[in-house]
Amino acid sequence: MSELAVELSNVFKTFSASNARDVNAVRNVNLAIRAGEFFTLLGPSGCGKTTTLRLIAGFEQPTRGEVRIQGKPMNGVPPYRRPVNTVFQNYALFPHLSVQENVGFGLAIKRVSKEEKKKRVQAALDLVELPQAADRKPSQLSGGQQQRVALARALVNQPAVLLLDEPLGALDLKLRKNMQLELKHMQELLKLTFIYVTHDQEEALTMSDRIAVMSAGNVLQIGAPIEIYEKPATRFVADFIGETNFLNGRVVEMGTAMTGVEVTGKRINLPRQNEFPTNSVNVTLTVRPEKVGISRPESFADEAKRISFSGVIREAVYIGTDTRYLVGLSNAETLVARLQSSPGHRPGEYAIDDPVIVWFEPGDIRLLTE
Amino acid sequence: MRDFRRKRSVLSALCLLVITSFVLIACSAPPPAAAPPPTTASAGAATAPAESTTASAQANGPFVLLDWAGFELPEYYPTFTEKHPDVAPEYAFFAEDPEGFAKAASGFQFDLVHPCISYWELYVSEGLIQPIDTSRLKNWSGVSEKLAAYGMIDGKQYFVPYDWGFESIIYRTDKVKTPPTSWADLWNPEYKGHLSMYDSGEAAHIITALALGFDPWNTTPEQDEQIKQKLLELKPNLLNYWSDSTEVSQLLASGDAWVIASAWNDAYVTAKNEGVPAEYITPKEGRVGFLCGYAISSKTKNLDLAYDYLDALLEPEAIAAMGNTNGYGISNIKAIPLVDPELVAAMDMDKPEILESTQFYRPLDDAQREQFTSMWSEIKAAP
Amino acid sequence: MENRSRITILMLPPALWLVLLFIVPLGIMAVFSFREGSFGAEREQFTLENYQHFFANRSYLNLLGTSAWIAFQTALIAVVLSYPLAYFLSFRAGEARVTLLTILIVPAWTSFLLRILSWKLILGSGGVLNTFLLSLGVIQEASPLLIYSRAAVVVTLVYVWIPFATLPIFSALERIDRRLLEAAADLGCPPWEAFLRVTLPLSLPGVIAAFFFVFIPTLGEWVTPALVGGAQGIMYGNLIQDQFVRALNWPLGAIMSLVLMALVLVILIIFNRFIRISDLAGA
Amino acid sequence: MRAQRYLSFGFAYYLLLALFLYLPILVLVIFSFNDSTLLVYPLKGFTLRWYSALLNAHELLDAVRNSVIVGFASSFVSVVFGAMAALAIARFNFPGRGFFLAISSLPLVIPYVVLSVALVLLFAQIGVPLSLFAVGVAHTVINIPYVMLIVAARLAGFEQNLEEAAMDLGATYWGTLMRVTLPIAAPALAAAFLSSFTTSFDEFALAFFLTGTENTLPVYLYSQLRFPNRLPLVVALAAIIMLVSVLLIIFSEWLRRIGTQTTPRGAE
Repeated sequence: MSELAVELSNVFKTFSASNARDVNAVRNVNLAIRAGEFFTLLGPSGCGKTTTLRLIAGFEQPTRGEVRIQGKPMNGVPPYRRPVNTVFQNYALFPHLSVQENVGFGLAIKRVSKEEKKKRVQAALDLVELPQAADRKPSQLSGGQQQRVALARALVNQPAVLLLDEPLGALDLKLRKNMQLELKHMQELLKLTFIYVTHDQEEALTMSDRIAVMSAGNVLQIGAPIEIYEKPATRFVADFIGETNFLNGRVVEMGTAMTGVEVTGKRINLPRQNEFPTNSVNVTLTVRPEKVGISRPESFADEAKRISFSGVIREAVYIGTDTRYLVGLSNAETLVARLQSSPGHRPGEYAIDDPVIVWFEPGDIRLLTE
Repeated sequence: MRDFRRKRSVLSALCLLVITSFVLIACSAPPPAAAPPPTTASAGAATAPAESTTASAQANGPFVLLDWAGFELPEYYPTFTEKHPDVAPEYAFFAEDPEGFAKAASGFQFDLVHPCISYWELYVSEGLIQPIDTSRLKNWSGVSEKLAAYGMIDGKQYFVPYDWGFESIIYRTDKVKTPPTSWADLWNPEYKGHLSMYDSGEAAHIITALALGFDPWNTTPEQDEQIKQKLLELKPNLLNYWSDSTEVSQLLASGDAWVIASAWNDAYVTAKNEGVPAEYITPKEGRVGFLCGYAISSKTKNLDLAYDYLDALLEPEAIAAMGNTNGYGISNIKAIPLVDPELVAAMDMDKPEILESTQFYRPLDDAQREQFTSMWSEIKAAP
Repeated sequence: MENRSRITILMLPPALWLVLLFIVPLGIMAVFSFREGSFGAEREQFTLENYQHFFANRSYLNLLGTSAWIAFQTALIAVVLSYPLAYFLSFRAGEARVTLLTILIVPAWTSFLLRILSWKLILGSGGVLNTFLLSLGVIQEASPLLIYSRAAVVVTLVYVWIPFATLPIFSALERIDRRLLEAAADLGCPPWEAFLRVTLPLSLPGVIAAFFFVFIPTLGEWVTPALVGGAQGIMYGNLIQDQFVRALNWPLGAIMSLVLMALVLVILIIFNRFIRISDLAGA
Repeated sequence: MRAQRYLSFGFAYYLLLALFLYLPILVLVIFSFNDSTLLVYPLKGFTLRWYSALLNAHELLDAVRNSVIVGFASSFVSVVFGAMAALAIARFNFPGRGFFLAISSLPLVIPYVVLSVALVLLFAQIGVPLSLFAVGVAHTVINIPYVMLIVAARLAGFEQNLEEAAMDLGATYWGTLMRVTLPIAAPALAAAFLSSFTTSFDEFALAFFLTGTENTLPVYLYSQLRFPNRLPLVVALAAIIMLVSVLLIIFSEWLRRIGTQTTPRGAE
């Protein structure tokens, strides 16, 4: 295993609020971020992801626990003595300095020689494709340009870890998509550790090597994008990442290789999942809409291999490549299914109130305790 | 964006300010090389021999006068400058007597001080000044005995009387139908809203006492109460309270005030010179007079300079020049022939009977001062 | 702990400076208010007589009330006159706004004393106004108009304060996001109503700041009433001034000042919710 | 059309108030050329003698110089101390912060004459002689709160993460103050300096009590006002001060114009 760039062990951060009620922004967070990794902290606003980032940057000190960067303990070390740099959410460019002064700020502090500084600033500006803007003031740049300057300002210092706090939040969609790819490309090129904070799950899935999903100060799951999406550990993770269906069920039998679950009054057998050890409890079943199939009752076969329920089409929304169906089940629960337009499924195939069979493979279902 | 523009304008304004100030500094007279006067007074007493003149003066720090503004002109003490060409007297000015006293009492280092008569006793009782050996002043013989007597406190001559003046009623001859002849006429309803009074409790007390026929210096508590009531009755007539001679001239010339009480004679001189139709009366109870004089600090280290300066002030040509410039009376009788005859006439310096009937202010004790001032505060505060 | 040392380094010098040069002198004044007299060792005894004298004499407190009323009128008129000015500068003057604002502040650079003196020349018996009114036949006889009265004090103080009342209102208006007005218009709000519903409420902090920025210093004002107030326009500040400069009655002057400062503090505390102290600076 | 009408109405109101503010100044300027000792109508004729007399009034020029020195020194100290307090108050929460704010706003309301007498007593105790130095020190007391409020308002107005960005890039806390916080607060510092200077330059009560043998301009003016025949001289000086201020403003505006014209061109 490669060396660790950043480690957080049992980190807590508590803010004392004015009304004497303390706010636990971060609770018992443990992270081990590898060198050269694109690591994303993902979660809704207020989940503690920015606080976690600020703990790494040194703007906050943990109430409990330890932060290590490149193996060195960082508790009590001020931001200016940490080998990390930050790209701020609203860029935080110094309005009184020109672009090259902004980018050269960190080098000036380190007393880098003039020629060297000039060279490195120009290289950084070239890297972010802004070679012409050196003499302008930040207020004369567009949002995208400001973003690039902020990036250059951080990168020029050759930090061990680059922290990015929702750096693309203020950009329009198209620019954002471009920048996502560029950032990823840059990270691979520079072989730098990126710690990236975002609330945009799609962005996280696109760019990250690994993602930590956070909620209410806790890290719920850490894993590669595919793991997070395909095998969410909690109901929150499943819900937050993409769209999903939830069904209530009860475990009725634990076999060696299978788990028997009762759902909408029907007994189904699923492959046994490690994450779910207990017998005879209420569970949530989750299945992604794109894993749900719809057939007319008369043409439905393969009863044995697939799990199926009968239902009625309640809603059909055409969304270009897909059609999104809402199917009402017999016990008033609903399932969402997304069917891609294909030779086998033409848009408008099923109409509202059509009786249908919804089905999925047992392996596409995840059992969650909460 | 806008911030930057504003910043630039403010900064450039600042630059200009700096430039202007340097220009001003460069243009003005050479900067005073003298450091602020040393505050320690330990080594002084033994060092100054009696005959020492210039040399000792320089050794003993700057020669400082605590004075009214306007008395610093070199033509008022030419013989001092002749004798000590390298001593430049320094002046700390005050605008009201209590201010000068506050400075002196809080330890300000001065050599000579120039208060007016009401505050004389205070300087003595606080030990701020020393008695004067009049034999060291060759011009002392010319000083009016009547005025000199006011400067005697506890049997010692503490003050050298210098300048004096009248406080009387001045009125606009073109605005007033019945000219005032007495202090009591201030209450004449004809002057309603056009009477200006001196902003001084002492002055108000004295002229009201005179109007009521009391002895201003020996009023009983009942009389004090009557004076207060009488002053409250004056309020409808009052336009405002004046506090200096310039204000009197302006009030009179603009016609805002028709009758001004306790006006100094110099204001009358100014009005006359500018052709304002005004008359300065002698009330039948007599005029009131102010008198100011110089005293020597008990802590002076420039005693010889102080005596030389006092003598220079009393020099007939010098004191006459002061009288002519300021329009004040002078204490050296021998200098009266040198005074502008018009001023002599305006001041009635040649009419001893007027001076004789004049009620000069007297040194006040604390109780009197507090009584006058708190009465005056109450009257001013009253609706 | 790091913050603590920073706070100490930043706060200690100014705090010590103000304590030594402001709090200590205030303490000296407080002690003085109990002294028997201003000078002399024999008058260093402590007494409550000064307080008795002050509170027994209703005219002092009445005058304080009158002064508060004058200050209230002054502040109100200054704010009412300044608001359209600030509005014009912020919303209609465009690029020239800062220049135009600066032009208003320049007269404040000339000696206060002389500007007041000049007002006397304008309003006095032989002044511009009188001459004008005489020629129109509005008045038959020249007389000091608008001076030597309470109204004169208010007019003159309004004159003095207008530029300074405009500043906080102007900066409050500048802070308003112009898109809000577009949003109001979009929601069917005509300009006048948008002003009442959006602009005015949002500029209120500046208005309140401007009001107190005028009201508080006016409460202790003495130069203006002394010069143009005449016998009727005397204010409480004149009494304080008299005790120190003319009467040498420092104990009474100290009491009067302490009462004034207490009143100001009470007002500040009552209106604390509405005033942001930083707004008082007009920045 | 509509905007045009509003503009003209607003501008008319502006002109009216500007006239109101400048009228007394105008009257003073007119009287500074009037050939009479007294400031009364009708005017007596044109003269330049007050201005020529001014050239010879060395004490007056000394007083101007003293005022400029006191103004600069006291404003400088006020800005330094006021900015320090503002930095602490705007960025940190500490016990006594509210108390300090309340206390430091008191100099805005205390009658200056009270403060001057109290300071005279204090300076006598601690052995500070009455002098320009004492005046300057007193002026810092009344100016520090203004500076603090102006600078604190500016600091509250810009994002704290600019400072974090600087620290992130390796600047220490104090380095950040010098390189980022203070430069961004520069307009406020300059404004605070100007306002302090203006206050000090026109301040009279403290100066009168605390000065020794050297006068500041207001002290000199006031002492001259007592003499009717010196009044026109004072008026002439006021006219000059006014003129200099106006020129200052015009010149700085001109500089500003040049500045804004060249910036975009240089940037392209």
